[in-house]
Amino acid sequence: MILLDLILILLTGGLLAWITGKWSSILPRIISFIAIAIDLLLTLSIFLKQEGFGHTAWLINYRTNWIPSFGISLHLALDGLSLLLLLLTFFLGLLSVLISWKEIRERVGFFHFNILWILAGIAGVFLSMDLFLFYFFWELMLVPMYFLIGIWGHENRTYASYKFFLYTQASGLLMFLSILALYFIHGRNTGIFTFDYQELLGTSMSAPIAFLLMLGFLAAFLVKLPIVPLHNWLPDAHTEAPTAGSVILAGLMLKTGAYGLLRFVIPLFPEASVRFAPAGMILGVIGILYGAKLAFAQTDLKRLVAYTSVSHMGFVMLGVFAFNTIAYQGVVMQIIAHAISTGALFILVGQLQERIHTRDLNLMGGLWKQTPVMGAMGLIFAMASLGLPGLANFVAEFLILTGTFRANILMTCLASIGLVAATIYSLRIVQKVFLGKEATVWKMKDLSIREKIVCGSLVIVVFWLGLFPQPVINTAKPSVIKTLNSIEQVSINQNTNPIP
Amino acid sequence: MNTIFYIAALVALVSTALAISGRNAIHALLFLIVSLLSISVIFFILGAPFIAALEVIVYAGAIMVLFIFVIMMLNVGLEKEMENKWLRPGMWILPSILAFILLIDFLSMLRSMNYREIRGQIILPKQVGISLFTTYLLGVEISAMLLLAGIVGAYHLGRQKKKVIHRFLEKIEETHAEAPDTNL
Amino acid sequence: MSPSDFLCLTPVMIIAGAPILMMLTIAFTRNYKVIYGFSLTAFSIAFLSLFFILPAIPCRISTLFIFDQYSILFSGIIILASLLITLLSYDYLLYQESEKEEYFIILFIASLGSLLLVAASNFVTLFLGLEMLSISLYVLIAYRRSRDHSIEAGVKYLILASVSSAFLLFGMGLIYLDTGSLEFDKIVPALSSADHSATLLFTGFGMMMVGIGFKLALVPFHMWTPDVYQGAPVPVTTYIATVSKGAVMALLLRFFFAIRGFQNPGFILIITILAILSMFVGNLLALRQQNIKRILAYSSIANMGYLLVTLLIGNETGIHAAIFYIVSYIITSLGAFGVITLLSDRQNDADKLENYKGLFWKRPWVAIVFTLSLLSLAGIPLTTGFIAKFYIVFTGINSGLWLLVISLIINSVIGLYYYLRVITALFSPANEEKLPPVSLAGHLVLGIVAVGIVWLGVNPEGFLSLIAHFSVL
Amino acid sequence: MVTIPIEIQILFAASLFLLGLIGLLVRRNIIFMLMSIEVMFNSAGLVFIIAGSRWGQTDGQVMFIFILAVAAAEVSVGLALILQMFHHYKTLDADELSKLRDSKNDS
Repeated sequence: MILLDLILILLTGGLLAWITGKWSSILPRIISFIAIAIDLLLTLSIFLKQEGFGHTAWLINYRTNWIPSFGISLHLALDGLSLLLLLLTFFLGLLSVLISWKEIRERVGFFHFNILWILAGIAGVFLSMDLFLFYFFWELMLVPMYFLIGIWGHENRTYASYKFFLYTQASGLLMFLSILALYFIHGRNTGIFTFDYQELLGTSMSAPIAFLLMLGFLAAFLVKLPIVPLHNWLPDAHTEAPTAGSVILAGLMLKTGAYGLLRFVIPLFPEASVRFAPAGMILGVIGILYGAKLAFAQTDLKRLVAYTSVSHMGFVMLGVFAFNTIAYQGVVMQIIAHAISTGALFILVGQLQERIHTRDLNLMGGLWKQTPVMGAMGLIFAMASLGLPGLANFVAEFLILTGTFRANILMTCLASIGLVAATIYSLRIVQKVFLGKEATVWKMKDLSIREKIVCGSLVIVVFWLGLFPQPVINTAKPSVIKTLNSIEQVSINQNTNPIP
Repeated sequence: MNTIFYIAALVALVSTALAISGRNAIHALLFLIVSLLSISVIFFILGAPFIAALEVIVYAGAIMVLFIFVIMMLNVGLEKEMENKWLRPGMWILPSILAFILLIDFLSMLRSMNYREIRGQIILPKQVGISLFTTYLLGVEISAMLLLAGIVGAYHLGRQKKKVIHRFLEKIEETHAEAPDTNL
Repeated sequence: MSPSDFLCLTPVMIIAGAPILMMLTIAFTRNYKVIYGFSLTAFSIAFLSLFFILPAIPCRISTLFIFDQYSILFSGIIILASLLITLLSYDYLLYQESEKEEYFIILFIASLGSLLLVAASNFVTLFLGLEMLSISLYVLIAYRRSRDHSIEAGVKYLILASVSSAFLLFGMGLIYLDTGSLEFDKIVPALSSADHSATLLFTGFGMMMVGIGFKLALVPFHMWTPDVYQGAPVPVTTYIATVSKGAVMALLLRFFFAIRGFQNPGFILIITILAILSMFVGNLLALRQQNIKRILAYSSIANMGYLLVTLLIGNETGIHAAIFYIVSYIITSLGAFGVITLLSDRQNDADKLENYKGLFWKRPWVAIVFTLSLLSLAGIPLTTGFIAKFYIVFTGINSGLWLLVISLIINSVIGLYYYLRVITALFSPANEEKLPPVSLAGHLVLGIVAVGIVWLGVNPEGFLSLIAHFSVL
Repeated sequence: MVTIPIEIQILFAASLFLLGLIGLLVRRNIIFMLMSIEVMFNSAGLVFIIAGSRWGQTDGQVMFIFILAVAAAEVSVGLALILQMFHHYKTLDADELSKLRDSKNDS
C-alpha cells in the first residue's frame, strides 16, 4: 500500500497546489515541498531498513485488480533498482521545487501541479509491474511535461514542446503495440491473458517475433534515453524548458529509458537482446562520440549541457548490452551520477540565466571574480561531468568500461575516447564562463542561501557517491543479478557462450 | 404487354434525360411528369396497380405541382442565362463517364444473375392495404411523425422574416415609390 | 400488438408524444421557458422509462423493431446525450430570432428517429428512422436562417444527404431483390438459396455503404462534414457529432453483424478501404485548419474511421469495443462542442482558434474540460479516449487486423499534432477579449462530461461489465 | 402475362438512377438538383416494385409507399430551404454557396 501512497501523495499534492495557487503563490510551493519531502522520507526509511525485508524477489509488492476484463492489475513492486531510482526522483524533485522558488513567478499553482504529476508519473514508471500500468504512467508524465515546456519555457517553447511530445508519443505507441502483442502471445500460449510483468517473463515465442517486439520496446526507451538517431527532440526540449523542467528531463525522464532497458527489454527478450547487443553497443559508442562532438560545438550553454547528456547516456547503452555484473553496476551508478551532475549543471545554467538573461557562451567570461561560490560549484560539477576520480561519474564510467572491456575491447577503446572529449567540453564550460576575459561586464550577485543549499546538497551527493558508492552497489545488486540471470539462462539454453 | 413495357421504358428514359438537361425549369418539370407517368405504366405492367395510381396522384400530382408552385413563385422558370456555361457539352463528359462506369458495373452485376423471367404476379391494393395496416402499421405511424417534422420544418424555414419585395415588382417600385409591397 | 409490445414502446412513445404536446402548448401560448422545461422533463421521463421496460425485453414488434438490451443501451445513450444538448441549447437560442420553440420539437423528432434506428431490424424502419433523423437535421442545421452560413450548410446537407438516401434505398432494393426479405435476420438464410447472386448482394451492400458512409462522414463521402459542422448552430453540430453518428453506427453494427458481413471478403474490403481512407484523409486535412469546428469535423471523420475497425473484428468483443468507443466519443464530443457552445456569443460562434487564446487563464474550468476532451480525442491516458482506442487496438490485434491497427496507431500520432495546437492556444498568454458568461446548466454539462471522461479513463471496469451485459445482439 | 427478363427491368431502374445522378452532378441549379434526386428516389422505388413482383410479396409496394411519404417530406423541407436561399443569395446557383471555408485556406 505504501507504494500506492507514494504516488497518491504526489497526485493529491499536485491538485492541492493547483487549487491553492489561486489565492497565494507561496502555498503551492510549500505544499509541493512537503509532499515530495514526505515521499523522500518514506523512501529513505525503506532504504535504511531494506535488510529487514528479506530476500524475496521484491522488497515490497502490492497488487490489486484494476480492469480485470483485460487482465490489467494495479501491480506495484519495489526492488533495489526501483528504490534507488525513487530516491533519486524525490531528491531531484525536491531540488526542482527549491530552484523554481524564485524563477517561477506566474501561474505558480499550475506549475507545481505539473511538477508533482510528472514526478508521480516517473515514480509510477519505476514501480509498475504491470505492463499496461507501466504504459499508463509512461504516458502520464508526458502531458504535464508538455505543459511545463510549453508554458514556462523560453523563446522557442512551442516548437520544442511539440517535438518532445510527438517523438515520445510515437515511440511510446510502438512499445504499446509490442506490449499488446506480447499479451496475446502469452495468452495464446498459456490461456492466461494478463499484463503482469512476472507472468509475461519467459514467454516463449519465435526468434523473429521476439526481435520485432523488442524493437517496439527499444523504440520507446531509446527515444527517451536518447540514442543518436532518435535524439533530435532532446536538445530543443532541454534548452527551452524552465530550469526545473530541464533538471527533471535530464535527471529523471531520461532515466526511465535506461530503467526500461534493464527492467523490460532484457528480461523479457533475453535472446533477442543478445542478438541485438553488437548493434546496441555500436549505437552506444556513436552516442558517446557524437554527443560529445556536438556538445563541443554549441555556444548555447544549456544546449551544450543537453548534448553532454546524449554522450553520457551512450555509456548506459554500452553498459546495458555488455551483459555482466560490473557493467550493470556501472549503469546504475551512471544513471544516478549523471542525474546528479547534469542536474546540477542545469541548475547552474538556470541561476546564471536568472542573473544575466543569456545563455550565450560568447557573452560570458570571467564571472569568477563576481561569483566565486558559483564558480567553485561550476568547477566541481564540470569535473564530475568529465569523470574526475573521487566524484560520482568516475565510479560509474570506470565500472562500465571495465565491464565492457570483457565483452568487447574495440568498443571499450572507442568509448574511452569519449572520456577525453568529455574533458574538453567540460573544461570549455569552466573556461568560457568563469575564467577568461570578461566579454561583457555583468553585475550579478553570488548564490543566495537557498541556492547554496541546493548546490551544496548536490556537491555532497557527488562526493559521497564518488567516495563511498558501496551502499548503492549493494542495493542494486539483487536486481542486477536478477536481470543477468535471464541472459545467462539464454547462454545455457543455447549451449554456446556469447559472453566471455 | 411486353411491347408496352419497352415503349414506356423508352419514353421514361428519354423524358428523364430531357428533364435533367432542359434549360427551362417548367419544361423540364413537364418532361419529368411525362417520365413519372410512363413509370406508372410500368408499375401497372409489373403488377402493382395501386402503386401506379399513387405514382400519378402523389408524385406527378402533388410533388411536381409543389415544384411548379415554387418555380412560379420565384419566377425563375424563364431564366435561361443562368446555366448556359454549365450546359456546354464539355461539362457533361466527366459525369457521364462516371455514370457509364457505374452502368458497366450494373451490367456486370446483371450478367451474374440467373436468367429468369418474372412471373408477373399481380398484387392487388387490398393485399397491400392489409399488409400496410398489419405488419407495417408502426411504419405508418412513423411516417406520420416524419411528415410532422417536414411540416414543422417547412413552416419554420419557409416563413419570411421581413417583407421581401418580389423581384418582378422591384422594378415597378423603383419607378413608382408608392407601389404597395407584395409578400411572397 | 400485445400489451407487452406497448410496454416496450413506452420510451419511444414518450419521445413521440412530447413534440405533439409541445405543439399544442405552442398553440395556446408561446413560452420558451415552458417548452424548455417540458423538453427536459420529457427526456428525463423517457430515460427513466428505460429502466421500467427492462423486464419486458427482448421483444420484437412485428418484423419492424427489436427492443433488446443492445437497443436499450443505445436508447439510453441517445436520450442522455439529447438531454445534455437540450441543456446546452437553452442559452444558445435565448437571443435568437422569434421562433425558438420549434427547435425543441424538431430535436425530439430527430431523437425519435435515432431511437428507431437503434431498434431497427428491418429495411423499412432503417429507412424511416434514418430519414426522420435527416429531415429533422436539415431543419436544425438551417435553423438560424438569418445567418448566411446556416442556409448554405442546410442546403448542402439537404442535397448530399438526399443523394445518400437514394443510394441507400437503391442498395436496399438490390438486396431485397436478391434475398426476398426486408428483414435483417432473413438475409443470411436466403444467401444459401439458389436464387442468390453474390454480385447483386455486393453491389447492394456497396450502395448501402455509400448512403451510410455519407451519414457517418466516411471518406470519400465526407465533403459535407466540415461545411455543415461550421455552418450549423453549435448545439446542432454537437447533435450531429454525437447522437446522429452514434445511432447510425449502432445501426451499422447491428446490420453488419446480422448479415455476417465480417465473413464476406467483399464487404471486408469495402470496410477496410473506407476505414483507412477516413483515418488518413481526416487527420491530414485537419492539420491545416484554423477553425475549431472544422478541426473537430475532420477529427470526427478520422474517429469514424477508427470505429469501422470494430466491424471487422467479427465477434462479441468487437461490439463491446465499438460501444465503448461510441460512448467515449459521444462524451468527449459533448465536452468539446459544449465548450464551443458556451463560449459562443449572440453574434458569432466561437469557432476560431484565436477565440481560445489564453482561455486557461481566463476560464480555467472551461479550459480544463476542453483540454480533457482534446486529450481524450487524442487518446492520452487518464481519459476515456485512451481506453477506447486501447480497446479497439486490443481487439484488433486479437483478430489479426494488423494493417488497420497500424494505421490507427500512425493516425493517433498525426492527430496528436492538431489537438496539441488547440491545447497550446488554450495555454498561451491571454488576450483582452471578453467572454460571455457561462450559465449554471452549462457548468452542469461540463461537470458531467469531465467526470465521465476521467471516470471512464481511470476506472472503466464497471462500464465494461455493463456493456458486456447489454451488448447481446 | 408479361415476360420481361428481370435483368432488363433492373437495367431500366439503374439507367434512371444514373440519369438522376448525372443530372445531379452536372446541374448547378438547385431546383434541377432536387428534381434529379426525385428521379433517383423514384428509380429506387422501382427496384422495390420489381423485387416485390419477383418474390410475389407486398413488402416492395409497402416500401414504395413509405418512400413516397419520405420524398414528399423531403421536397417540402427542401423547397422551403430553396426559398430561403433565394431570398438570401438572389440566385439558385449551387456554386454560390461557397462561403463556408477555412479562413486560411481561402482560394
